[in-house]
Amino acid sequence: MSPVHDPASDSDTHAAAAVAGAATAPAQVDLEGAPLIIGEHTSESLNKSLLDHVWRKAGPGWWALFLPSLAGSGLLLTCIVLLEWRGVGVWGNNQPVGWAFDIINFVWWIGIGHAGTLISAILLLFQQKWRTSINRFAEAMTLFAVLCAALYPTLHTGRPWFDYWLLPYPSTLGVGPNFKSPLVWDVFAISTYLTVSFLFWYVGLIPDLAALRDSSPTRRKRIVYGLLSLGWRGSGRHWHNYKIAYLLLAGLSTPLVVSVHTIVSFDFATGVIPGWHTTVFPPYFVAGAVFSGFAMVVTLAVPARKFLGLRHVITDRHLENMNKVILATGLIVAYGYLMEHFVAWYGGNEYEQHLFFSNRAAGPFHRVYFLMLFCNVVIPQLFWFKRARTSIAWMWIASILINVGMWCERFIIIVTSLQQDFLPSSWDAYSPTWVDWGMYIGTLGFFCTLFLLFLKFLPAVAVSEVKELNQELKH
Amino acid sequence: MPALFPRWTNTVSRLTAGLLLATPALGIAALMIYVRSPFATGQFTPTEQPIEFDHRHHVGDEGIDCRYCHATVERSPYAGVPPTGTCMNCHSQVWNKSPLLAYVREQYFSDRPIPWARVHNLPDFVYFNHSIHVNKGVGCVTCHGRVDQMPAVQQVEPLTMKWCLDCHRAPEEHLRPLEQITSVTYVRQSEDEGLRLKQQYRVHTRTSCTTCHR
Amino acid sequence: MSHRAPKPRKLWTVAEFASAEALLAAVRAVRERGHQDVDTYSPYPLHHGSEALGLKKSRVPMIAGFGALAGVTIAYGFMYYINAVDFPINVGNRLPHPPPMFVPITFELGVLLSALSIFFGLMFLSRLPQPYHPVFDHEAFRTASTHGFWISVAGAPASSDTERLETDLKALGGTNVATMREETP
Amino acid sequence: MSDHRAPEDGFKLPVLGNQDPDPGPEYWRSAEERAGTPGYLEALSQEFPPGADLPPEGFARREFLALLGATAALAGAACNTKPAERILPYTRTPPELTPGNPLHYATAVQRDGLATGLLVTSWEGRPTKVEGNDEHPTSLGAAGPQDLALTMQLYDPSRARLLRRRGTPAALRTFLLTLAEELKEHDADGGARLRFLVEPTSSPTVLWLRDRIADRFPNSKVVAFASAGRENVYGGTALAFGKPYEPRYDFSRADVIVSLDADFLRPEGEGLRHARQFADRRDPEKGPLNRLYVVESLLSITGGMADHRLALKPTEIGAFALLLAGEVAQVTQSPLEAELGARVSAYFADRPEVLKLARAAAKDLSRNRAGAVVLAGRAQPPLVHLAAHAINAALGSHGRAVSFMEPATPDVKTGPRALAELVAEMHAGKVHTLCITARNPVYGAPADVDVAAALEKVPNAVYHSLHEDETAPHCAWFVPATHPLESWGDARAADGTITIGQPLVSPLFSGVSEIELFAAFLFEADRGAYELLREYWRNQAPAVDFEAQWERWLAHGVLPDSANDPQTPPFEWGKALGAIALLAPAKKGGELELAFQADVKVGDGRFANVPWLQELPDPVTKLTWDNAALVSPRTAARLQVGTGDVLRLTLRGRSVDAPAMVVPGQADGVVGVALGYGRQGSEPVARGVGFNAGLLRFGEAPWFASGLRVERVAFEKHPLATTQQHWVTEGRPIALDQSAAEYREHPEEKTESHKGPEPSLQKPVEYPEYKWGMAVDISRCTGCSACVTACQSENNVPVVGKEQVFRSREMHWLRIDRYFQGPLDSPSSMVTQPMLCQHCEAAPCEYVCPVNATVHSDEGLNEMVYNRCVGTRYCQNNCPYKVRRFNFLHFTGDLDPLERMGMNPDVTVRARGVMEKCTYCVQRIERARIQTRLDGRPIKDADLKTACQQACPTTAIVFGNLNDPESAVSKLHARPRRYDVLHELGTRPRTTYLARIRNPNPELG
Repeated sequence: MSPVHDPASDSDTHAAAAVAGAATAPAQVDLEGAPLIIGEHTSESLNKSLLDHVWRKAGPGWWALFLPSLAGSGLLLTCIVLLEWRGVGVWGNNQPVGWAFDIINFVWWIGIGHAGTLISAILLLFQQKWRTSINRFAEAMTLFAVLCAALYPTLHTGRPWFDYWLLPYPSTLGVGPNFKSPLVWDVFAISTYLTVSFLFWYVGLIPDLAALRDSSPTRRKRIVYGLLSLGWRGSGRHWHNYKIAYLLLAGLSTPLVVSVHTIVSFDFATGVIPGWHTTVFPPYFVAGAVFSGFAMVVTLAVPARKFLGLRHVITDRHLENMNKVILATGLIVAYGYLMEHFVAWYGGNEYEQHLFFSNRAAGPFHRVYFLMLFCNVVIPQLFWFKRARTSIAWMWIASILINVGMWCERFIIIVTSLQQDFLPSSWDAYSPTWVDWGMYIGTLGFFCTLFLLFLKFLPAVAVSEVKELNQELKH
Repeated sequence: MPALFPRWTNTVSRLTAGLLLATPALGIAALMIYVRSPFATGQFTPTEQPIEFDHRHHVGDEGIDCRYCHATVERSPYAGVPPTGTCMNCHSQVWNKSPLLAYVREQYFSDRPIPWARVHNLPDFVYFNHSIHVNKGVGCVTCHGRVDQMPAVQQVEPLTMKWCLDCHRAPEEHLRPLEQITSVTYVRQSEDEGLRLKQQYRVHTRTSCTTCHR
Repeated sequence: MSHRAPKPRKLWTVAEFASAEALLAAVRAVRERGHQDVDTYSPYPLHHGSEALGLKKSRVPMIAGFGALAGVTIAYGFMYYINAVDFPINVGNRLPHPPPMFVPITFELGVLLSALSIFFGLMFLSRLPQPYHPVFDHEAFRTASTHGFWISVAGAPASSDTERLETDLKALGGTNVATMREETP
Repeated sequence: MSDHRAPEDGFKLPVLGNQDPDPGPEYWRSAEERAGTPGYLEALSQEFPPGADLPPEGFARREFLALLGATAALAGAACNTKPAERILPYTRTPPELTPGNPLHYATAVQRDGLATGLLVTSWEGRPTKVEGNDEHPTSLGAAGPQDLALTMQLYDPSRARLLRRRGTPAALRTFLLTLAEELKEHDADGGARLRFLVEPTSSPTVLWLRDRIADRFPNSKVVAFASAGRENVYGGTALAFGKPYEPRYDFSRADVIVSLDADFLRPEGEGLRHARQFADRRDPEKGPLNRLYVVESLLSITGGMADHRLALKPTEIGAFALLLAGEVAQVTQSPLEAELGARVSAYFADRPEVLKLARAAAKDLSRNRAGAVVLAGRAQPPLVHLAAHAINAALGSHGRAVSFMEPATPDVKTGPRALAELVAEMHAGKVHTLCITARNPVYGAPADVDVAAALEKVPNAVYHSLHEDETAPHCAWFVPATHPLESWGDARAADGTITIGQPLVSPLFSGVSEIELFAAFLFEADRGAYELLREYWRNQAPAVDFEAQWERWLAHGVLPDSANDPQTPPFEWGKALGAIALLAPAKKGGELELAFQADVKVGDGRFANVPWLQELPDPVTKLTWDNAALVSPRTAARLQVGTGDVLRLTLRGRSVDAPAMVVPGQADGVVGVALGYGRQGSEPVARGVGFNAGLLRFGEAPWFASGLRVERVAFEKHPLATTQQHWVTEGRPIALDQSAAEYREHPEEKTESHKGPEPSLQKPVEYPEYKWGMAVDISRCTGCSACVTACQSENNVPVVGKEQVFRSREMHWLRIDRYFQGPLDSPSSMVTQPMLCQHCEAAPCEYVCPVNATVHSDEGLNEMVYNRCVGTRYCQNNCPYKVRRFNFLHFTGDLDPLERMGMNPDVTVRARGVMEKCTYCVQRIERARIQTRLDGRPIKDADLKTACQQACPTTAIVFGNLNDPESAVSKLHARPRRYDVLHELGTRPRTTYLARIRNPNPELG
């Protein structure tokens, strides 16, 4: 047997549980009440209900969302052109504050990117059956978020046309990158993360692409999906390697997720600046990433399941579980904040103390600071109550607030730390320009564009996995 | 009914996939080769000058020392392109009617410079100093090649940073006695000569960035 | 597994079954009758499917392992060469060769190459991309990826045993039974 | 590099060569005469000046092309593409010139008519860098910001290019001929209607010409005018001794100094010498410290150095002088009378601190009679100066720390009074021809002296200036002046020492020098300045070989023993006592007062068009690209205004709008304004920067006036671009200071915890050969900012403009941090700390750079490799000292070709998107290294100075090799006062500081 735990192998126990569950209420599993799949389904009906939106014409709702997103992407392009034409000066960055929106948004997007892999990989390894109907979704989100994230470090340099100097290649200069710099670590972390998430996502997609191929109404669509599915036949021999390959990718992604945001946190933790030079960063960045990632999944899943009619597979149970994760990671983040401040006070370092107690709490950006605390520490606490966990409206608002809060967190970490460091003479103000905002809104638009295209042309849930789950439940 | 795709699509699709993977790799490799090629370094392209000055004749036949024209090479960062006056030193006596030199005389008497074309062109952020190299036993030929065999002077060395570094890391390969500094034909006498001269001239080359970049 | 090197104009007999159980039963039966070149097709992996087909342990993990190993070695190799051997520069008084600082990239590249080798390993082992396959000739076979459970038995082009095979499959509960002839290469 | 003298083999001009009296046909001054039509001249005025579009001979060498191409190069374009680059050699190389090696020429520049000796670096005829001439008695090797900015002024593209008659271009010859005609008429009445309004000068040749003009036109008059001149100083000595003298203060002998509103450390003219001598007495390891009491209204850098400082309204300074005189009389036996003080002690009765300080200071003075110096500032009326002289005389420091000399310039009356008389004459139509060499009188004259209107009454006004400024349009003739760096001349230092000023480059535009202009009134203009100068000096010099002597004079930049001898004229007590008594204040002045000061950066406005100086942060306020109405925190509170609010200042019916700025340490009830801003001339840079404070200046109150009314202009804000927002150290150990007493007790008490090795995992790297390091003595540093400009000039540091400074993107590699101590509304003291790259051995910026663009050299330099930098700004974020500067935009992109000529060819011009910072002037290190290695000897202190070190008037900055136990820097590093900023971070900085030592009077505890 493969070293990795094979979900298929112990389906019996699940089947048993399913039977037990079936006795009381049909089509339920686990001790939890709420079902993972609502109603009686056959593979065929699932196939229809989950794939039909691909064949349907895009409705006004979709266009209403798509066109603004497209406009946003346009704005992004404009800002990028301006940036390359005039230089980094079009942003608000200045002498003490060398990094601002560029790196804030980078970290923010990367953080959002984390939920996808986490849901897919870790939950798969942990045999969390409830992952199946949301993982595809989350993976897509990851992919697009990481794309947006990757834009920033690439473009934030003064001379992006020389970015390739960060890569090790046989140069006629005889000088290579400095591998002691966390920025070089970033290059490898981000590119690896992007590639692996793509592979993971695509490998998962192949059987569904085959399904799309075979249920295409027209020949042209058949050909397109046929090529994309690489001629997948669902042969027993395919599945034989596929299962283990997928598991292994999951196994790889799990440490990868942790490593990526750890490395991102090193960008700051390896610095000497008060507020950056902190050992608590890696765990608390990872937690924060998952925190914001899950929030983003909720933000997207709630409307998506409505518009695509996926309520029967993305059930309240899924959402509630995600809210539980949000609560848990939220607590870790809160602990992170607490530790930072405690260490600053207990360590008795005057620079740290100034930063945390005078600058952040009472400095020029104290509003952002308290907004951050409110969104990231107060808001999630409501998820202690089942009512809050299960109320669609509430969780949607909360998830958005949390994303805002996490953005504020990065702002606070980067801007306030740089703004007032060691020598008071170099302290100065920071204010973003319209280009800063433009690029941020632009990436949001770009993200939505990609995501909407994904929803339109690809199965939003892992169909074959749901079928498998469905059949298991039916046993 | 026949399948959607005919059989040949298998081969084609696999080939395409393979190709897609290969392109970036090949592209990078090609680029690496290009930047080392004379196309990129500008080697071996004889440069046309406003007048047909022939180093073969002046250096080879007449055996004029490099320093006669490039006079400041020993005390300035720049070897110095000779003032037109230097040409006239001889050519007011010899060939003073030659049509080939008409332009030189014209410029000289109208007190206008001769716009020579630069052959060895380092990037502007590189500060190369001739005097120290020449005074520490790096011969002209080492970098400029056998100008006595060039009708029109051309760049023979790549002049890439790596090329500079190689010499700065092992100068002994290229040192010669000071009295032979401008010789185009000198061949080193013994194996250990380089090391000996390195001791004698107290050559200690540096690879710190600011040695050349300021 | 002879379908790896397709012999010219092989015959493929396919049949659809109502359920995974029925399919697996049929597979066992057909294999007992001495047919080696048997395969199943299903929208999702069948439990005990691999055992039923008698497949050997997958080689993907091994490939992944090699990929990871390669990644780790390459990563540490070039970092060590560039920073410590080729041009050791004094950077903020740090060591030219600081193992801890080389860990992140070593890890990342290990993961990257491993993941890539998994993917391409999978492609190679499953002979993908392969848009054409004889079984696709059968129109009804399209259900294989959506909800149908199919079996295929490939054999030498001798009409007599294909007919017998078809009747056997029908007897085992197979529907949409048909035999496809492979295209000429 | 190290040798500051041109080689001994002849000192011909770098470019002019031996200029023949009649400039040859290649000068377009005469070319223009050939085609004398205005249209043609207009066309000329449009095109680039020679040297911009087509380089003059011997100019377009690789460096120049390098500068032109540097942008492309840095963008990576020139890395492997071959531009069609041309090399233009000389036709005949000047003998003294080695292409590629710079030459240094000695010259001088006048300020208030007094000379400061300079050395100018020239690259193939392009002057690029100004330095002090260490043989010159005023400069002592240092130079002030305005001197250092001369090169940028020289290459100012907006300089006047054409001689104009009523606005239309005219030929020089036309002017000379017309003038000749006019002068014939003046011959009739002996020049009764001929007047000269001149810039005060000490130039012997100019004075010689002026005398000859006076002989020729006995009835003509010469009026000297300077809007911020030293009239009061001479007035004071005139009161004291019957005739004007040049007071000379020897601060190396001064033990106790009381400054009455005298900013004697200001980095210009004699201030350079004062600063050096003063600083030498602030060094506890070098002997007893002096003690400085400063009584002033606006906070000056001198006030920042004070051990005891008192902020009084400008009108009260005189009263304090009287008080002090009285106190001195009480403690010493002298002609001074004790009751003098009694008359004012009542006035100060409610301010015990004033009385206390006066008494303590008096005691202190009387304890050190020989070394007692009381001096008054140029803004104070002659009476205050008289009081100061009286006290010095009473204490007997005359002839010791204080002496007197013949004024080097006869133009001692430069104030509004003389000007007003002239203007009256002009109004009355008594002036037909007026020759103006004074700097911009229309702008500089007091508001009640309307020069502009008067000029309309003058049919034949000739204005001679560098720019077509406010005065130009009102004059019949405008004659473009040559820049000091492009014209022959001579001048005398305050002590009379003579310097021959030699040009560094032939006039870029059709300039006429002052000498040539005056010569025109003698029909000798065509002889040229060089000829006239040599004629004058040939007559002066003893018969012996003149040429050799001349060469020596030029080489050294000074005429040996040409200084006047110090004298001690008898103090006329009789008149003095009565006069001083007049200083007693009539009534209690409760109302607001307005105090003017000549700006430290742009002076009286003559430097307003120099971007370097506009962007130079004011030493005290750190304000750039503006002047402001400075108010003390308490006054601001009373007026309910904050920094940036717009105030309407009204004085005697005239009003000006000015942005308020709250400045600690300023006297309450005083609004301080800097002159020299709000220019309306044709200078594009100066135009519209700040407001014209001169509009509130009146003839009889040129420096301060009471009765000011201030109201706030509602809803109006004016953003002020300051380079330092936060003015206190938050109690952090950054700029350490300590009293002399404490220091004597435990020298290392303050500093011991801020030096020495810090535990580290990394083994420190060894630096066997050279180990460069710097020591900055903040006990000497006055914050004068000369180093900032020097650095800017040496390292091609770009100017970014007000908006970018406001966004905090200024590019100065070297900034001067200024911290106040004590409560902000009445700070106890001010500390200035030059902050530049610390070249940390364990630099936090280095290990975070992903591309190895900032790394360590084998000599411990923190190298910044521009061409490798991709611009992640990570290094800047991680620099604890925040001394790295990023090119956020293409700051060097839109440089005029003319401005490019001022660039230092040894330093890369940085393009957009790269980081830069202090390099310890590595280009100088490398030059020195190569030179010394050619000579086969090690680099010593004498071979190498950084630009900031060279400029520093107080020698507060010392650079050198830490491996050499003999080097000055390693000795300083061993001093007990030495400490590292942010030592606890373990960065091991190579730039270390010496704590400031204060010497407070124990009686004032």
